[in-house]
This record gives sequence, structure tokens and C-alpha cells, in this order.
Amino acid sequence: MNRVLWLWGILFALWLPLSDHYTGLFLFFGVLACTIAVFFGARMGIVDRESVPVHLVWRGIRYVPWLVWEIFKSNVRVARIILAPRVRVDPSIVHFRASQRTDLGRFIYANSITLTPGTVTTGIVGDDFEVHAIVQEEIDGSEENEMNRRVSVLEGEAA
Amino acid sequence: MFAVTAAALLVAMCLAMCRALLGPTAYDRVLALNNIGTKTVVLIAVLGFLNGRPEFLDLALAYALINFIGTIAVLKYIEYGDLGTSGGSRRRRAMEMEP
Amino acid sequence: MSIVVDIVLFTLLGATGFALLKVRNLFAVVMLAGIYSLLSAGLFTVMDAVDVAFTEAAVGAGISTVLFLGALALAGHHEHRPGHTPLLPLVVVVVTGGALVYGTMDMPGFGHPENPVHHHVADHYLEESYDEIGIPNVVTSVLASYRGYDTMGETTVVFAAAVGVMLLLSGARRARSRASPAEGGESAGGPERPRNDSAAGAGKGDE
Amino acid sequence: MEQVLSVLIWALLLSGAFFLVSGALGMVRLPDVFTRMHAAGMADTMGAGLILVGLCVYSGANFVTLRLVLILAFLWFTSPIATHALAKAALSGGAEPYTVGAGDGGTDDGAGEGGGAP
Repeated sequence: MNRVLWLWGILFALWLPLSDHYTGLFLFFGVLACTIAVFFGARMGIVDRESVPVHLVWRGIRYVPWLVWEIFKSNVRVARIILAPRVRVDPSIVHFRASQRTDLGRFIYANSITLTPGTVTTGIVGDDFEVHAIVQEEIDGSEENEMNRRVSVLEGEAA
Repeated sequence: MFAVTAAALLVAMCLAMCRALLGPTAYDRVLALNNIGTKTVVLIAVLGFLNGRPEFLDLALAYALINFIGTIAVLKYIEYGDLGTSGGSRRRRAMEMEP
Repeated sequence: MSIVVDIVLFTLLGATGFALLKVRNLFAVVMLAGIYSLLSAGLFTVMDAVDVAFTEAAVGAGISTVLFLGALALAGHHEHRPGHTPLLPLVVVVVTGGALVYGTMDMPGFGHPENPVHHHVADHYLEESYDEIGIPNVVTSVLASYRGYDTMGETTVVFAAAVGVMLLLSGARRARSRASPAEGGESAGGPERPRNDSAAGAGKGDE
Repeated sequence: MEQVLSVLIWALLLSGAFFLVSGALGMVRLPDVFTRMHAAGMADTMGAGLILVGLCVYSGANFVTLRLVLILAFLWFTSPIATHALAKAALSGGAEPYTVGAGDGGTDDGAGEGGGAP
């Protein structure tokens, strides 16, 4: 129930500035639209820890800057490969073991891997991640371990 | 400066377009479609600023979402052969797309 | 700058159009059609027709791609070569196109403020609609109030069409999934998809 | 202050354009769909990201910026999902990932196309 209210609040907080009209009729329409959307969401049973992860917001704020920096570094790396006069790629599929306990944590880890260019998650079975890397040598595991650790911290102890 | 950015976007769209035309596999085309979609979103945003009408951003916002839905629908079709199957219920080798 | 954007987008649009004609692999055609409507939505945006671009984005790139794919799932994805020569269609298209281009000669200049379309009822709508209807977006108040009955008829037709399409597609799927156990688990695609044929055709179509 | 902001916007937009174009170049040059995915990811993350952040800085703190941030958030949330779905579909659809052993280090078709591109 708490999450339903959170979802409603988030939707309405998004609706307000996007509409940018604050007369009674429009506010009523906004409230109506948000309520209907949340009602159907709740009825379908999709308002839960995974779809409204409000418990991750605070720790997520600390994770995002690190992720952005990591994305920047790997972008530069891939750009160097592409712009080299002769393209030298050595793609291969490698396997990682993820330490997250929840599906949501694994989802975040997998998306973080994909979001950094040079590595794309191609499959997940349990905690085994199948990752396609554009240059095999660069994936020595240290950065992925760091990312894995940080996502586990993000996922949190109090599950 | 927006003009330079828009020009770069158009060049990038041309390159992605080459990939869509060359193929060779269906997946290359999906990739190009998704990529051109992303670039169109950014292009609309930049054009809005170029013309001094940032209201265009609403369009870019809706576009970003539609592009994603379209790509997922395409991939679902490739993988399961139709759009009604829920994930994992039946696996089959989807489209036979040799280069 | 705007003219450069126009030219580049039109060139890409033309290239996509030719590719649409040449490619025989229908899946690639659907992808290219998606790109085509993305590009034309970009063009509409450049021409300040944001609401048209919005519709193009939603219908052209989103819904119609999905519908095309649903149709491909039923029909297979290779187009057969036509049995007749393209001469007659070419003549028809050239004549029709020429007539349309000739027709544009009589049209007033694009975006000219003195055009009759901007002075018939447009002034009234632009100036009075907020007082009369109370909706800030003029397009919305024209659609939903000034010509409300028209819009209602339109949406009814579209709704009926959508229901019909969904019935057709879902009915076909049910029939196929009933048929597939007899085929054995391997070919869920059903007998109406000539798998080998289309695989051979996919390579050809890409040339 | 004005000058600093202007330089910052220029830098953001130009570096975004750089990543965008090199990502698109990679889509033409690289040998197979899996490696091209990495190049496309570049355009999605840094290319679009830097340009949109540049526009944010230009427009200042208002609802336009909020919309730009939302667009960026949608792109960054959806792009990895689409990429992952594409990779998975390509693998299960029987696309063979390119390996160095198959060619010989360089890319014969990719280099030829890349030479013709601007």
C-alpha cells in the first residue's frame, strides 16, 4: 500500500511540471489520470519492490556518479579502438559470477555492464553472467569486480 | 553551436543509415533502427533549441519511449516469431537470417 | 541551417524509399519503414508541424511497426517477385505524380501568412478559443469541441477497425497454436511459413 | 561567468557530437553485430548524454531542463535493455560472434567501408 502511494506521488510529481497548467480542471484531470494508472497497476499486481524501488533511491544517488565516470572511461576506450586507422578488435564471450541476492540487484548490475560500452550482457543464468566484450584483454575482471561490489552495496543489507 | 551539433547528428544518422541498408543480418538492421531512433530524439531536442522553441522536447520525450517499445516488439518478434508469446514459454530458432 | 537539415533529411528519405522498393526481405522492409517514419517525423518537426510529427512518431514508428510484425508472423517474410512488368504501374505513378505536382502550382506558398487557410476561421480559433472553451491548446479545442461530433465519429471508426484487427490476429494465433502440437514441438511457426524458402530468399533479398 | 558557461556548453555539445559520430563510424567499420552494439552503445550513452547535458546547461534551471533530464533518464534506462534483448535475440537466433581466428586480426570488409565514410 505504501508503494502504491509512492508511485502515485511520483507519477503526479512528474505530471505537474509536464502539464504546467495549474487550474482546477487540469489538476483534476491529472489526479484522475494518475489514479487510474496506479489503480490498474495495483490490480495487475505489478506495484512491488521491483517496479517501485524507492528503497534504493538514497544509495542509488551515490552509485550513479561512479557509474557515469565509468561509462565515460569506457567510451574513450571504445572510441580509441574505432578511430584507430586499422580496427583491432578481439571480441570474446566471458563469464562473471555476480554476488547480488535479488533479481533487482542483478538487473542493475547487468544493465550497468551493458551501459558501459565495450561490454554487453548477453545472458544471465542464476548468478552466472555471460558478457560479450569487444577486447578480451581489457576485461581483466578488476573493474567488473568493483562494479559488482558497488551494486551489491547499492542493493543493501536490509533486503 | 546547435547547428554544429545538428550537423554531427545528421552525419551520424547517415552512417547508421548505411548500416541499415547494408545489413547484412536482421539484427544489424534492428540495431540501426534503434540507433537512428535515439539520434532522432536528440535531433528533435537540438532542433527545438536551434529554432528557439524548446516545446519540441515533449515530442522528443514521447519519442524516446516509443522507440524503446518498438525495438522490444521487434526483438520479441525475432525471438518468438509473434508478439503474443510471453517470454520463455517456448523457445525456437527464430528467423533464419543468414548473411 | 534549417535548409541543410531539410536537404539531408530528404536525401535520407529518398534513399530509404528506394531501399524499400529494392529490398525483397519483408522484415528489412519493416525496419526501413520504421526509419522512414522516424525521418519524416524529423522533417515535420523542422516544418513546425509538431502535432503531425507526434502522430507520425506514435503511429508510424510505434504502432505500425508492431502491426506489420504481427502480420509478418502470419504471412512469412519474403516477398515474391511480381509476375508482370512494372511498365503500367510506372506510367500510372508518373501521371498521378505529375498531376499532383501540377496541382501544387496553384497552391499558395508554404507557410505564407497571407494564405486563405490562415484567414477563414483560424483567426477566430486562435483569438477566441481560450475564452470559449478554456483549453490552452488550440488544436485540442478544435478537435474536441468545435468539431467534436466529427472526432467522435472518427474515433468510433478507428476503434472498430482496431477491434477488428485484434480479433483477426488473435483468432489466427489461436488456430495456429491448436495446430502446432500435431506438427511436433519444433515448428511453432506453423505450416504456413515456408521456412527453407524464406531462408534462401533472405540472402537474395539483401543484394 | 557568461563566458565560462558558454565554453562549457560548447565543450559538452562538441564532445557529445564527437562520441556520436565515432559511435556511428564504429557501426559502419566494426565486423559484426555484437561489436557494432558496443559502438551503438557509445552513441546512446555518452553521445546523447553529453549533448542533452549541454542543452540543460544552456537552458538553466527550469521545466525545460527537467524534460531534458527525463529524456536522458529514459534513454539510459531503456538503451541497455534494448541492447541486451538484441544481443540475446542475436545469439539465440544463431548469429555467430566474430572472433579474431575467423578473420586475421583486421577487418577486411569493415576497413573498406570505413575508408569511404567521411
